[in-house]
Amino acid sequence: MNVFYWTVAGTASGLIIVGLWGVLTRKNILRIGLAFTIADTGVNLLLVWSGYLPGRTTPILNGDVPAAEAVSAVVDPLPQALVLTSIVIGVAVAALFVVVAVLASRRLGTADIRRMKELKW
Amino acid sequence: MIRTLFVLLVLLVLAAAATSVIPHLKMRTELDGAGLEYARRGLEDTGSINLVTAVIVAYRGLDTLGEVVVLFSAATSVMLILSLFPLGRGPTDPSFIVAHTARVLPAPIMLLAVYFTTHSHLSPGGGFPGGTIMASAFLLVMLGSSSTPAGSKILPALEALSGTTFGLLGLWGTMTLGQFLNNRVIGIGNPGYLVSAGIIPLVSLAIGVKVASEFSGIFAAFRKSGGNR
Amino acid sequence: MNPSLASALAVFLGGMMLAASVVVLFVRDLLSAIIITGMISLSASVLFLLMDATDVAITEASIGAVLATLIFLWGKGKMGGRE
Amino acid sequence: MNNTLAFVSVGLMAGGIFLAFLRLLVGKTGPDRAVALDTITLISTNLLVFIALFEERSMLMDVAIVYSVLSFLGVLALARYLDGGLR
Repeated sequence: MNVFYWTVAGTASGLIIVGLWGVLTRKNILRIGLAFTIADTGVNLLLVWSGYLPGRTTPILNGDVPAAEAVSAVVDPLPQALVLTSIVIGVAVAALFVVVAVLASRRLGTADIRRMKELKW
Repeated sequence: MIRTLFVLLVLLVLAAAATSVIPHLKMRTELDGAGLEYARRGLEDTGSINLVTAVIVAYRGLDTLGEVVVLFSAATSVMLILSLFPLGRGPTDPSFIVAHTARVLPAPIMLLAVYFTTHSHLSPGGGFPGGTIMASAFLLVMLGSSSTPAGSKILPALEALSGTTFGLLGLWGTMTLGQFLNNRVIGIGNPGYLVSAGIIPLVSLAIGVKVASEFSGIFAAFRKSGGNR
Repeated sequence: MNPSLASALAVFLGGMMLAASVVVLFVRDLLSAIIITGMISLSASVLFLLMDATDVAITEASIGAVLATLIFLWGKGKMGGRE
Repeated sequence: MNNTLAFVSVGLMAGGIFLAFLRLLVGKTGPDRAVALDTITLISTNLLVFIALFEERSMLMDVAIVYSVLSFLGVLALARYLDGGLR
């Protein structure tokens, strides 16, 4: 039973659930964006967690970690590489979200998503 | 009422799906699959002692190119929307402390960003963090004034140049070794030194400048749409 | 790092992040919600470092501390009084 | 690294972070919370340096450098917002 391992998994899942809850229930459109960012952080944590191996070290093979022992000494580098791009994409998407939200709220005179009838179908 | 029930239903279905996974989870203790191969052969294949950079730039370089395209389209959409619908109301002048900080600090931050970008194969860092730190330096210049910085006119050119460099470095591998973004086109040198790992530092620099110019462009568009004072 | 120390730190940081994420949804002032979201990102960066993901920790620190916070602050400034 | 020293120092830093976190949650105005965020990031930077010390890998210090510089920038952006500079 590794406490660290399962605590991180629980934190990440909790952040995803709280973020989804916020996206589904909040009224202010900017706060929906904030909840989306929180869910994004949770997903990134969960992805990095999937590549974590207890008791190992960073995948950088300098003098501290000889290259011959790399297989038994480092964590999985693949999820880290994926998350690195995912974080940058996430903030670009958040910028697009904020711009569209600001324009919609200025056009309709309100930031309340219940009043944005033109977005409904 | 219906809304609340629907939200509860969605969250319950998600929670049930997550709960059904829990009994099958077990702690990973050994590398397997692609990660095992990257850890075993990464150093001799690419010459980069930072395996994460090796995966991003060399092994999964094509995916990184696609990711940069996604970033480009998001940033372009932001700039397009803001140039079509200006938003009025310019900023106030900065206070004494902010103005003087913004005069002194951008150069050290840019130095830090260049260090992270060019040493991506030796130490933590790489194109993406280096690029965001460069964008932070630009942002600091922007915070220290109430107008758009004069240098923001070359941002589109910088963006195009770095994107083209990335593509051409990839095509170089296709021409000589028959593999896109193969980093052995100029030899991998002696791992652990600054000039090593083939084209990885160059590609990292291209990615860094690309990311920096995208984010700086977003901030410049923000400031321009607010109008100068 | 000592496993029990890492576990204690993870429990502490994870509890803080979860409490803060719930507060973001319910705090009245939008500026406070943005600041608390920045704090969640920075704590996530420490967790990434504890999980030996150094590059991800650097990226998350630079993005979460400056860029995301600033984008949302700009949006709030543009929206003005429309809450 | 001495085990007791590690526990005591990290415990003290966690206590400091927790007190600032309470201020972050219950703080009355926006500027109160901005100052609390600044305090949290300052103490977290020390935490990152200690993590690098315990792991005995000097390159983890790079994260602490970025964290300190950029958390300062974030608080500066917040201050500029309160000043009216992000409109």
